[in-house]
Amino acid sequence: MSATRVGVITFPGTLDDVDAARAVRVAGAEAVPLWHGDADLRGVDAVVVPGGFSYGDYLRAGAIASLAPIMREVVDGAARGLPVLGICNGFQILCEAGLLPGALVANAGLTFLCREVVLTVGNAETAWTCDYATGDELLIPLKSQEGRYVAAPDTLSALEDSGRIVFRYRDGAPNGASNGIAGVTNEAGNVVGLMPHPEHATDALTGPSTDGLALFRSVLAGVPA
Amino acid sequence: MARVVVDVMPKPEILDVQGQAVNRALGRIGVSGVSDVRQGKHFELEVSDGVDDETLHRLAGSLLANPVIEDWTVTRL
Amino acid sequence: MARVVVDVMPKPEILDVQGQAVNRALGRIGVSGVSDVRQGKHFELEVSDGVDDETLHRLAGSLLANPVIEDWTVTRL
Amino acid sequence: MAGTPFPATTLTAVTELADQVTVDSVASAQASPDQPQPYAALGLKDDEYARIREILGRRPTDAELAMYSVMWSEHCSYKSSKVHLRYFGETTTEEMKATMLAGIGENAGVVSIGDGWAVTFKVESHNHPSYVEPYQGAATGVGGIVRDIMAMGARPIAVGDPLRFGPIDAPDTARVLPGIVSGIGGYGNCLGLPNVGGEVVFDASYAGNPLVNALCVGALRTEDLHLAFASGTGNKIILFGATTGLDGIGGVSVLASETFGDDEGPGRKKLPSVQVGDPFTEKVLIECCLELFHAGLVVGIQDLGGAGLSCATSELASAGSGGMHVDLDAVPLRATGMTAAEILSSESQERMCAVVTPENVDAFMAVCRKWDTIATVIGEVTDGDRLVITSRGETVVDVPPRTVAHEGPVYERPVARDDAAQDALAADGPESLPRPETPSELRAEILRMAAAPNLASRAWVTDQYDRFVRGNTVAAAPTDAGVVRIDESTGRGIAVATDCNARFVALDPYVGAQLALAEAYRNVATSGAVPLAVTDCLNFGSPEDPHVMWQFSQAVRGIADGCAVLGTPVTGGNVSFYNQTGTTAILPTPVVGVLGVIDDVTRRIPSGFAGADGDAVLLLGATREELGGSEWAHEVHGHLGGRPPAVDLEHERRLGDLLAAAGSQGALTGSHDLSDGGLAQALVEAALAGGRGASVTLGGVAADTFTALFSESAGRVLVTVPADGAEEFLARAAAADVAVVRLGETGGDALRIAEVGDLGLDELRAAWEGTLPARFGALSV
Ligand SMILES: Nc1ncnc2c1ncn2[C@@H]1O[C@H](COP(=O)(O)OP(=O)(O)O)[C@@H](O)[C@H]1O
Ligand SMILES: [Mg+2]
Repeated sequence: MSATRVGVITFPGTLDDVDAARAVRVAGAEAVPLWHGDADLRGVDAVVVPGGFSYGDYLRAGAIASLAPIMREVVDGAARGLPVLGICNGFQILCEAGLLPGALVANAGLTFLCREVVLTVGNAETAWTCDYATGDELLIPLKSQEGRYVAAPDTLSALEDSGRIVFRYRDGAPNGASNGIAGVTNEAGNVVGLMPHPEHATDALTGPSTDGLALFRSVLAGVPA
Repeated sequence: MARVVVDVMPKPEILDVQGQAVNRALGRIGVSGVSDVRQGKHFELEVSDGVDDETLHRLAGSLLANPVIEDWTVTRL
Repeated sequence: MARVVVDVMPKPEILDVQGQAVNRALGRIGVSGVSDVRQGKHFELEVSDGVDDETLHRLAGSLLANPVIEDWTVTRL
Repeated sequence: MAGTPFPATTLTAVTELADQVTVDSVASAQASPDQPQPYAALGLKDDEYARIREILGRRPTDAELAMYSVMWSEHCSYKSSKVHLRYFGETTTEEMKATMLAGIGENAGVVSIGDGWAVTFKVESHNHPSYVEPYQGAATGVGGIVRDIMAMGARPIAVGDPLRFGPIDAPDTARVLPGIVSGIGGYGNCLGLPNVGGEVVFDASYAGNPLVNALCVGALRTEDLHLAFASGTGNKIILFGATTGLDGIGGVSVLASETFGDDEGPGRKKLPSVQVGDPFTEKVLIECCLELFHAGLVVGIQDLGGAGLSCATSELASAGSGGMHVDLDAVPLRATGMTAAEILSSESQERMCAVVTPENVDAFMAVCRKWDTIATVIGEVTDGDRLVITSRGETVVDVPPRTVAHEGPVYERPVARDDAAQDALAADGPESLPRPETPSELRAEILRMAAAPNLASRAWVTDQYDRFVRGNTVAAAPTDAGVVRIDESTGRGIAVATDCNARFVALDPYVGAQLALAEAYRNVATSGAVPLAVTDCLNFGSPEDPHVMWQFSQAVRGIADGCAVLGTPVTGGNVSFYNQTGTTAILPTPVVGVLGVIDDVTRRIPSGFAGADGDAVLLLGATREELGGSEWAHEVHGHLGGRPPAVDLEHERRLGDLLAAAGSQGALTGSHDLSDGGLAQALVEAALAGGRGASVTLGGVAADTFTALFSESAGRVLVTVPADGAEEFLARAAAADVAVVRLGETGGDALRIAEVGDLGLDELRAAWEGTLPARFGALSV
């Protein structure tokens, strides 16, 4: 039986691709590098859009990356049910690409903020959270400049009503995110985006905990090996 | 060749934290009489004459602004 | 009450990294005929009538723009 | 279309640019030997200008004048410091050189750390630009040091930032500090480099002259080491990265306005000398360079930093065996009408220059295309020994490159101790300062010190820096040293720390510089690593002041002599002079960085009371009554005088050996070194870091409780060991000839000091964490 293949996209300016790939491997899958300029998903079973500053985050975080050739494939794949995880800049890219509702704007404190935060799992049914239970708490790093989740009021209530808020900051959103939202999912539950970094919480030596690992394990369950 | 300006502003319902920071700083530099500051982006484009308004609007709405959170205006000079 | 607009742009000799990034992205959305994009900031202010031009200039030069690397224009609407 | 009519032009402040270009060629220089030249405005002295004429046998062209003036500047030529810096080389023994693959004179020093790995590191100043434009100045400071590290063939793996500011409540500090911090974060975060440590120090002497020193560490396989030289006739010179613009050419714009002969005219006299950074381009450049190195496509490489192409071309040519021809018409520009002098002097950021064999040019270009990096062949290595530069078909530079890059002026500046001032400072000791005596006074003093600007939590700063990126950061602020894993398969890694208590240096520059070295060394040892090499950033006032030169020469000697005792070579560094407000110099600030190696980062010693409740708390090293230059004297009494603490580097070495050996065996559960604020502050920080209190008695530490708490004797470290290992460790310390006192044990939610009373962790945390946010605003909502 061959391992599940999880693609990790690199854009110019992507930073956390090495960590995302490491997390994928630690979870027991094969990490497949994907290049922004290739319109080719190389047959992967799932995709991680990692963090960083794609294209310097110039114009708007994630805006330019969302137009890359690989993203057209990701959008098509997501429509077919391909599990897609966006972390930090990846979350911003998925919002800009229209795969997830809302947008991420400048932190309320207006500075870059690097902190360990506690998240609560609000939906353990998505492709990326089925290894958690609702109400689980994760200690993981948040590090972003434009991490404040915002959406139109009716979008927010729709998200609340349909249980699509996957992660919330337990102790209040340090960046001022609406409704304390740290991560959301699409209607089908295969696309998830979150601002904090589960890939930096997979080894207690270099991160605050190993609480992030279950995201990468979750996706193994949903994918036929 | 024509010069086109696109101004992009946060939608009223999105909290404009940058504008608010400027508002708070007004007192510090001793300026009074300014009751509100909102901050957005200003783009100056050089476009060839064949580019029509529709193209400019598409450019503004799909690249320069994010319609989920921003409004924009396009002005030919 | 008057409305004032302040537009802030990187000085011509200062690298406009944002504008350049936008320039390069234009092809991605299939827009041609745009030869240059420069990006700056756009501020909309509500000011009471007593605020004179000099105050606006001081406000722009000390808070809204960084005179070392940016130029600005102040426009009363 | 909706929208407001664009400027009905009211008030404008737009810079106009000139578009005339004149070419001052070698031929025209020969034809007009007597044309007056603005060499003085470019910072050249009469005799320096005369020497240039003598070297060339004619007057220099504008472009040559621009090159010589910038390359012979203090910043590039080290003309005032050279004679002193030689001492570093003279005192480096063969034994110290054993692990050194590249040393002083290269872009950055390189040391071998075993298993085929090497590490390169360097600290550099960007003080003046950061005062003018804090964000961009600091950002480009990070960018510059990172390119130095890349130029050695290494992958940059971490950054750090020793910073100095005026008083925390000075109005300008509120302008400068937030801008500098966000500039460092903005650039480093975007590059994906974890920030693993630094310093934030407030002192009135930096009010008009903050210090922004930036440190970068890089890792490489020893076979990937690249040095900057251009050899091999016919090899191509490729400029790659960002385009070249008018940024940072402030000084040279004198030439344009002189040539146009019109001060009020459209010349470029008023151009700001600031550079604007584009970290995204630099991030891409890093990946591009690494791919080029690994593909073996690079013969020589040089970053473009201060002095831009002037520096890169002359240094590459000077270090190589042949000559070089460069055609400026090939340089991709982002401004119109740039003169040859301007192109050569531009300090546009994010550029590198490579020497590539002709058959590899296509492959080189393909890698650059992959990374969307602009790359252009601008010249080639030639026979002979001249650097020839052409522009618009004319030869504008024709010089022996060594005379530009390596044979600049050397000054023997007068060196004189200002005896009156220095003796008065020494005579004004801290002995008569009123001291807290009662338990409640002592308790209040501990809290006050915990909240002092120089001792309070730096989280307001470090929370703006990414420390997780790349997943190899094992320890970052707040820890004594940053610890970074280099090899995932073996766990091999490095530790790095920078330090300098400039008050000690002011009291005695020789001893003070050694104390800085000792502290950085100890911080590295406290993390469990073995200190290996040293870099420094020597920030001083004007070299034209004999007393400053005395401070400088003493500091250099102190560091060099200290390194000889510790066995750690100085592998590189940076000198920054003219740090002064008016005629008042900053405190002499030789920041010392120490790098150590740790075979297995899982064996690092965690910071603070990180073990379990009930661990024994031990103080290593002796405590004497040493309060001269202490943080207590400064914070409570605004006092600076007396003698700095004694320094004993043999003891530091024994202490370091003890920590490394015990650490590698897992005998220690936590550690923290003692420095500013003494034992009191170390206890507070250790407790807060571990989220665990302790019960201690200070009886065995010093003659009185106050001295035990606030003295800043060097050579001390707080460690914790499991209770059942305490006796063994005490014996081990004794055998290592390191004094040790058992203070008590960890546990509880308060720091219980028998002679003082209880300090709850909550109360301590509020004091320690409150100071910076109260002044600079909360980072989060
Ligand atoms: N400007 C800065 N950037 C990054 N880290 C910093 C900065 N200033 C202080 N730190 C970190 O905060 C911690 C405490 O600093 P400091 O008290 O100077 O340490 P020490 O006395 O052990 O050298 C250290 O981890 C240090 O590296
Ligand atoms: Mg320390």
